Amino acid sequence: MFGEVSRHLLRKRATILYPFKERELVPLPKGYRGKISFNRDLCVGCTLCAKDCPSNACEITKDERGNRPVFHLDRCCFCGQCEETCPRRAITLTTEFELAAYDRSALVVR
Amino acid sequence: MAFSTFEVPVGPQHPALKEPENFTFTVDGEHVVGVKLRIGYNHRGIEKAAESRTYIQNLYLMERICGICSVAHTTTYAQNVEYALGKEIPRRAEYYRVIIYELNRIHSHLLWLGVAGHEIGFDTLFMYVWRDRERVMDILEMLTGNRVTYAINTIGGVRRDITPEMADKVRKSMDLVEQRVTYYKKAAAAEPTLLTRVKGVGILRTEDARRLCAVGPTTRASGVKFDVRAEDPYAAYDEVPFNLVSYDLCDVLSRILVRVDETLESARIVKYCLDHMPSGPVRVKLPRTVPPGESVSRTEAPRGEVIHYLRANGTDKPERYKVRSPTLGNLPSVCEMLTSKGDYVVRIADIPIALASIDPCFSCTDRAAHFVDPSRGKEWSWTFEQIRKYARKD
Amino acid sequence: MSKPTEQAILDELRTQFQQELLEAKVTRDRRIFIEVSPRAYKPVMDYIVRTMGFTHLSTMTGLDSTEGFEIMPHLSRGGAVLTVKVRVARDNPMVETITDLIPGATLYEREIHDLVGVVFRGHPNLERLILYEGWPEGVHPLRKEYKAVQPEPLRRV
Amino acid sequence: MSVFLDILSILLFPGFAFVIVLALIYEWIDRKFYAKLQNRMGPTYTGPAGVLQPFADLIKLLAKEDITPMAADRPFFSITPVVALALMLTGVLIIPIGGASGLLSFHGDVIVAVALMTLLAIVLFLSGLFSVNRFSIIGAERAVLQLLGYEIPLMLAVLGVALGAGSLTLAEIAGSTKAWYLFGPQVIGFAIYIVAAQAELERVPFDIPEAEQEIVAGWQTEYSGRKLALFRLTRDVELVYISGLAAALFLGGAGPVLEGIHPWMQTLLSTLLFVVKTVIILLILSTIRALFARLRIDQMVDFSWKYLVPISLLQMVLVRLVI
Repeated sequence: MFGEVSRHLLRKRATILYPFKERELVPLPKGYRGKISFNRDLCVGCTLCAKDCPSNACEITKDERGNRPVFHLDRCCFCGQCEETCPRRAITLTTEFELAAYDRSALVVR
Repeated sequence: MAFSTFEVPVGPQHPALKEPENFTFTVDGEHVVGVKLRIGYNHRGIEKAAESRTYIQNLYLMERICGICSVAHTTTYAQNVEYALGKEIPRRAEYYRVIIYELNRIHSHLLWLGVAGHEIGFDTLFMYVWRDRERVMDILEMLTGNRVTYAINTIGGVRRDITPEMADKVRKSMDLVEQRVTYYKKAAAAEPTLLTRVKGVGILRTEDARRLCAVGPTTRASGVKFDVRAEDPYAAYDEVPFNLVSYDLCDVLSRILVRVDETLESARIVKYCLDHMPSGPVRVKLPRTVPPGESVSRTEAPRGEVIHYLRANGTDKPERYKVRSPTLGNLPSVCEMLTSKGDYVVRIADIPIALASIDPCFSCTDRAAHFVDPSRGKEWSWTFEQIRKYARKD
Repeated sequence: MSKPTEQAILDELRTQFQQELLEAKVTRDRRIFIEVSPRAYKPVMDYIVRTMGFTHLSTMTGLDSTEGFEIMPHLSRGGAVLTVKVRVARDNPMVETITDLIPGATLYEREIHDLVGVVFRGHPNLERLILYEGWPEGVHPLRKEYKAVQPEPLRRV
Repeated sequence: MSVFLDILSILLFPGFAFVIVLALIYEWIDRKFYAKLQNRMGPTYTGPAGVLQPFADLIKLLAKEDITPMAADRPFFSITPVVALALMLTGVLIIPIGGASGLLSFHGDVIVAVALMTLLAIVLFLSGLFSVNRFSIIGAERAVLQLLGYEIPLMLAVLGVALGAGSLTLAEIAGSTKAWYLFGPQVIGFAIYIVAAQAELERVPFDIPEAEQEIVAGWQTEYSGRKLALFRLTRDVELVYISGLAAALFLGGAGPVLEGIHPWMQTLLSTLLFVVKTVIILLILSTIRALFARLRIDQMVDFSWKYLVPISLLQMVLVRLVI
């Protein structure tokens, strides 16, 4: 064990200074399921996304063109089921994962 | 049985296992003479919740039964619904499920190896193992979009496909994992202080393992050759050649060896699947409602056999969904291990490592049960009431 | 030992217990479902565990169907899963325990006793299991009439 | 005037203030080196490269609430941390830091040095006993059991050196050329001393009395706030004290005294030499900490009586032959 331990004296550290420096070292693959982005004009108001959402984070509201979903990120479990069920590809999950906010209204995606 | 014993609660919030469980050990000096186990702190009523959700939504409920082996429960659940529908899923999807399952087994076993090192004060091993585990977590994040809750299984196949360059990255990581794990097996297993802490500790004899229906590495470390992948092959396991790892030393060391060998075995399986993965679609559209009927589905999670039972009534919600996670099957065995009997003596210092040796995941178990001290044995001069009366005294 | 096909297992059970075997079906390979009357439950289990060698009890499912309760131990040997179903009347839910045959069953029977409310005659210590001390007596969450409290939706902003 | 100077030297330079600051810096070195061995960073954000982290911990603990459990033996519960720190700080006065001899130098101070270590272990046992808590009692019991294990080899190792140098005062042992031949039988003595020191400091593989996984924090479980701060400070000062003692016994204390240079320069030089030697010993202790898993208490006592004691006796015989 001593050999392995002493070899580490020369090796570069494995941990990164994430929040303050070295943000680019965070491995973020293309298909990462992060914050929801919703394209309002593609949506036809079929409310399938609200039916399939396991943590009912997707609420249906009315607006002039019919039903439109509203996504509450503080309830969402980022499973990506809405992205899959949406027939019009209006919902996509971006790779943004830093979702801390001071008040809950910031966590709503219209 | 002198009355000089007192009870040491290894409580719900305990540094040994960051899991919500309570063991009350009756201790005579340094020797543990009894264990009373109380779980249920994290019981979330998943089975009742499953009855009020659609089959699609249940996928994500099943995934959150266990934080470490989440793919085990979703694969078992997806298969269960596919059995009930009587539909076959594309071969490529089955191979992809095996790949993700084995990657999850590697990450779960490495996580356990690190925690086992931490339990016996070997923090360097903990740091190294968890650093190497990051390779596997990054691969899983690349393949499925998230480090832990993969959401890769769906009813009728898998939701993403693997591209050739992803496959190369996976192969490279598997070589690294194999190289590192063989090092750990050679160096760590030869480390005298580690050996003294795990050899001859937490004995579970073969007939006890059979009698108490132990599952997974715990029972395979006691010489019982029981592995769902070999006996009851599901997904693509009927075509994937792998040898069943089992040791018969019956102690914590043999559980370490079983898990380390299984990690190497899993790396080989992943590489085999990557090479022999047939092309074609990865999922097939299945109806949202399941005709009335029942079905049982089993898989081999990193901790042992997971069994699900589904009773469908023709609607899009299951009528009853029973889940039994592996740790529940191993709990009677851990109580057996932790009770000193005759010349086999258990000390307080052995509790964390014996407890950790079955790799308990109480978040899964809490969906189910707690077990009372096996004081039904004759070597006990106390009845249960005495313990309770005694416990209330101090 | 070669894996006897599901049919062979079924035939052996049929020869042993013709009239008690109310229903027997093989849904897919290595999955056998049989239903026995409460009277024949213990002898059938005894035969299955002791003579046929189904020593591994994976789990036991407790179910509240409309006309009564159903208890289903799932046993396995050599990969084949045999599920034995027994119906129990709703007014006095009572069935013999199988912990003397398989010690591993103490755990599962206690869970069913807690969640579905079936009493297992002869169980060593049939005490409260999953539910915490303060849970009211006689209320069994997995029964159909027990309505789970739905978490009320978050305060919509 | 000289009295004022003495008080000053006790309180300030080679005395308490300097040692406490040194102790906290040693804790930083230990944590940083230990992290480096484990391929991670260690403290980095407080102060340059995290140097102020031990100070920050100390100040935080001092500000935290200080709870005394109802069942605990109140007066003794709060005295033991103070006594423990006092023991260590008096011990430091004997160690030669600023010059050839420590502030206090009298015939037989080697015995006092070792006795202080044993006394500290007893005080830690009492503190575990007074905080009436299951985990503390087990921790206290283990502390004493461990004391039985490492105390004899420790004393024999120290005695071996004293025998070699032919005197019982640290100053003479440090100064005598005979004590210098580390490459003779003293190597065994040094090794035994290091292992026993690791046990005295309750560090892995001998941190059995405060095994975090089994008994939460052993005898420290009930302590919080100021009392815990005092205990942690004692632990750090003990680090300086033990490595200082090792430097004095085995590596020739505060180094060769050069005549003719200005006395201030001399103190500076010997302090520098003292720091260099103690840091080397500290790094050895940290490497040991990174290499091993924690032993069980019965294994530890077995280990010390089966290996440490016979080897230290052998070392005594060898020293006798060599002189």
